Amino acid sequence: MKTEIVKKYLRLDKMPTVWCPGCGHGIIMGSLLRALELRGRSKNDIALVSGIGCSSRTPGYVDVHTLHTTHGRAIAFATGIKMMKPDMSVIVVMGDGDCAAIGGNHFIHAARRNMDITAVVYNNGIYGMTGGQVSPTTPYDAFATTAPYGQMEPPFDIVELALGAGATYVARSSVHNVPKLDELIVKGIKNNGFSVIDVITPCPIAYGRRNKLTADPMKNMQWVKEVTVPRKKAEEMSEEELRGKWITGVFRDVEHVGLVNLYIELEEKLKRAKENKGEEA
Amino acid sequence: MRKVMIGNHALSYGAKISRAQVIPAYPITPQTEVVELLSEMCANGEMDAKFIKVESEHSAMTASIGASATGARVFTATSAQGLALMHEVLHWAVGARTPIVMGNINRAMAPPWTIWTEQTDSLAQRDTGWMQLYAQNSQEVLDSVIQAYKVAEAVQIPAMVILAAFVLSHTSEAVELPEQGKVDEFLPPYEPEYRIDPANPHAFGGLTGPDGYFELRYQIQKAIEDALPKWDEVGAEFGEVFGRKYGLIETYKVEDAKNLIISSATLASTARTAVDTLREKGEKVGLLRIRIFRPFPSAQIRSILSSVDRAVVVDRNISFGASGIFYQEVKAAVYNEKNPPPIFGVIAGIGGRDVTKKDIIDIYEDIMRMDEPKSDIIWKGVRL
Amino acid sequence: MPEKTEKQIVFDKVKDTPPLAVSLYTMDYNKTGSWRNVRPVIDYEKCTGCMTCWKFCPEPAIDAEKYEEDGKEKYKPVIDYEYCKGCGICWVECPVEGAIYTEEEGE
Amino acid sequence: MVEIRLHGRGGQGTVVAAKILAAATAKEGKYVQAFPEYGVERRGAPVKAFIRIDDGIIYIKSKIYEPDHLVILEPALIGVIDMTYGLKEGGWIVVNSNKNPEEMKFDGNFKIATVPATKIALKHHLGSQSSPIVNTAILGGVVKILGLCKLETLTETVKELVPIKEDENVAATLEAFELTKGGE
Repeated sequence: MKTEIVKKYLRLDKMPTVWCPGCGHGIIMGSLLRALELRGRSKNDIALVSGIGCSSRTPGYVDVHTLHTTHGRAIAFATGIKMMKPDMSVIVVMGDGDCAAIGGNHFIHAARRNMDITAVVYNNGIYGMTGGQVSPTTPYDAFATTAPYGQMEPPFDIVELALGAGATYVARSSVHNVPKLDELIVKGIKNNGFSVIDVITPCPIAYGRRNKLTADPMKNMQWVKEVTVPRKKAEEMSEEELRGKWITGVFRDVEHVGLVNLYIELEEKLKRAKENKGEEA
Repeated sequence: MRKVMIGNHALSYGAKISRAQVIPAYPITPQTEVVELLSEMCANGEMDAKFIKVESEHSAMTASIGASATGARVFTATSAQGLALMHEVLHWAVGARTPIVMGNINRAMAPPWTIWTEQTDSLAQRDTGWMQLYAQNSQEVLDSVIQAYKVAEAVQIPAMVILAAFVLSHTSEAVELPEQGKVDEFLPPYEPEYRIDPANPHAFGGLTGPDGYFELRYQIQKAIEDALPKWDEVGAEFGEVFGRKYGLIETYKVEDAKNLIISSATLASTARTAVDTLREKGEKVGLLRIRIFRPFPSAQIRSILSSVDRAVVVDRNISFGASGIFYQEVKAAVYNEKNPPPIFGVIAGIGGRDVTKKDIIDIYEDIMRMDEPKSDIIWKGVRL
Repeated sequence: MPEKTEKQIVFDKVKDTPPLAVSLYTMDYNKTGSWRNVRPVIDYEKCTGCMTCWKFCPEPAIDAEKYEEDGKEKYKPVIDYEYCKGCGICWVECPVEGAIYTEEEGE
Repeated sequence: MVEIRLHGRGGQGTVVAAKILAAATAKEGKYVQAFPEYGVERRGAPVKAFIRIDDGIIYIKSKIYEPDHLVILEPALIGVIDMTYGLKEGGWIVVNSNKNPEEMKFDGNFKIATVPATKIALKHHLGSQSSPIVNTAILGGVVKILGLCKLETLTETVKELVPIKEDENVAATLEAFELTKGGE
């Protein structure tokens, strides 16, 4: 099953990817492809939309309908697609800056409206493409080119943000726990409302090198393991122990019809009402 | 003190030496080195300034306006998509008369995605009221930031110092760092007449009906026109103090020129070497480099064009549906002259395609063979 | 920055218009008293000086006037009829029956 | 005007090499331009850098198509990608290699010089085993073969511009200057 997925879903002529050695993005893309295979839908029924940054190079490599849009606006583009193609699976891949900085407004509104699209956030806590600037999820005290003496701003918790704004499926995993990641993405795509999967992934070159992890992929992967804590275990840990950690697992999984499908239901209801009136008249 | 640096860092040092006090910025290729160096200098105390990591370019300009409205000297920098995202508040900065100086790295607009140079991103902002300066090398970039603050703060209109992506932004050249003491004399602290001041509270930007709006906008146009002689004055004064003279335009071998090459920024710089070669072949050709695009130096362009037989404008931009933008403005400047020379419009180097000395020579020889301009666009380098 | 003035300034020519939209005068001249049909009147016999009306008045068109009474500083509400819009919040919120009553405009 | 093109791999310090050489020659009063191949650099991917050195202001602002000399920081690229395109007849090719110049084969009439830059870099712990930083070493060879500036100016500039391990980098430059073959 392994190699067939690669051949079926990857645009092999676009290989190799642009991602640096040891970057976690390729792992997330692999997980996404397996999720698509498990969902079993035709490639023509899938749209993959991205913004700008290393994460957003993903659609270039995947053989479905793909859109590489402007920085932070992937969700807005995806909303347009979903509205006109309601039965397509519309998946958005974004970086942490893409999703929570320049695109933050679109993110929280998509959650509030329960827009039926799936958002996979490649969360490496840095702007990698442009060389390592601070992003909204850069850990407190971490170093970046625009925080040469340590980041003084506390980071966003993408999960809390999504929960607060009303997303109906919210989960987090990491590239260190790939089986779990596969499962979460599948459930996210299946959810009929706004799904958010926050994925902790390392950036050895821009983040690792500046934060005592060196560019060594193994040290960076080890760091991912250390900063992610499953929900059950987190419940027994003190606030102090949880500082700087990302809690993984499913945080919300409720069934609400997504906005687009609500529109469709309304349309059908009105059509039926008109027809009935037509018969009576 | 002479230091080899990339164009981006010339911008950062320009802001530092001009004692910028607030720097709200968002990273975008190819501008990142500008803000990284500034963030470093703010953090290590080399600059007595606040670096604000904002969440997008729209916030970068909005925060700049807020800071400038309190009377602080503000610097920011961006490029292409980022500059476009600022558009709404670029207008606001002019209406609020906040003399912000911004570095813009010329980069072509998407889609398709590109990081290479083209002037359409900044030229597309030509109606917002921002003054626009196109630099041809890194020394001019640094020097222009200082001059831009002096002019901007005199007329209370913001200004962009614009340089080409990679051709300047990432190219290292030797740059003379002006001496801080002399710069402090040349560029005194910013003291605006109107500012947000708790001791003297006022409401800014209020609703203004048709009875008052026209007079306010008229004053903006007046202020930008007043900047025309100011750029030459400040450029000349800069020459006296620092030994490098600047002005609205720069001419090269035009005294006896029969034909003129008109261009801007790094294209004009390369064109200068083409003029030398053409002169060796006996061609009576000169170069007019337009340094300040807004306010547009129409009068000086008219006087130079009055004595030539024909001119070719080389644009690294395009106003879709019309033509090159410098071409439009040059043609418009001479339209009402008694017998303006024929003006040819060439578009080259779009999306960062390289424009060599030989390309400029070919352009010149092509237009010399034509008896008159037959179209508004002569394409150079596109594979038809 | 020219000094603020009480009266309304009319910007006639460009030369006396500030370079940017900035408020140089007060809106005090804009007397909103003419907006009301019914006006509140305070019966100082009943008014206990609790200043509830003063707190609630949205304009604010009720001033807190200080006065001395057997050595103690006290306040009483005074309605500024030039600006009171007659919205009624003061007489509805007043805790003392009849301390604020209403009159038709023009009586 | 002298035009040089450098070939290397992302992360080897190819772009920094051009910048150091520019800064060194500028220190001796020259006018310079140093720029990378304008593209998306990635660690490990082939990278090019360029440098122009002249006595007056350099007005040309376009790429270099016919360099006078070539510097190859990554010998593994030889035969993998064509690197001699546009190189002027009789130009020097300074290669990071343990071999002797005669053993190097390039089709075209070029002068070859070799510098064991990787060996020197690893000896002085510059970069890591998997990606050694060879730029300051190879510059020692470049200055020996092409002149361009005094060795002291180069080492002085190396000391100023390298982010870390100033002394090791200077030592690498000096050692490379000695071990360069081909200038006889």
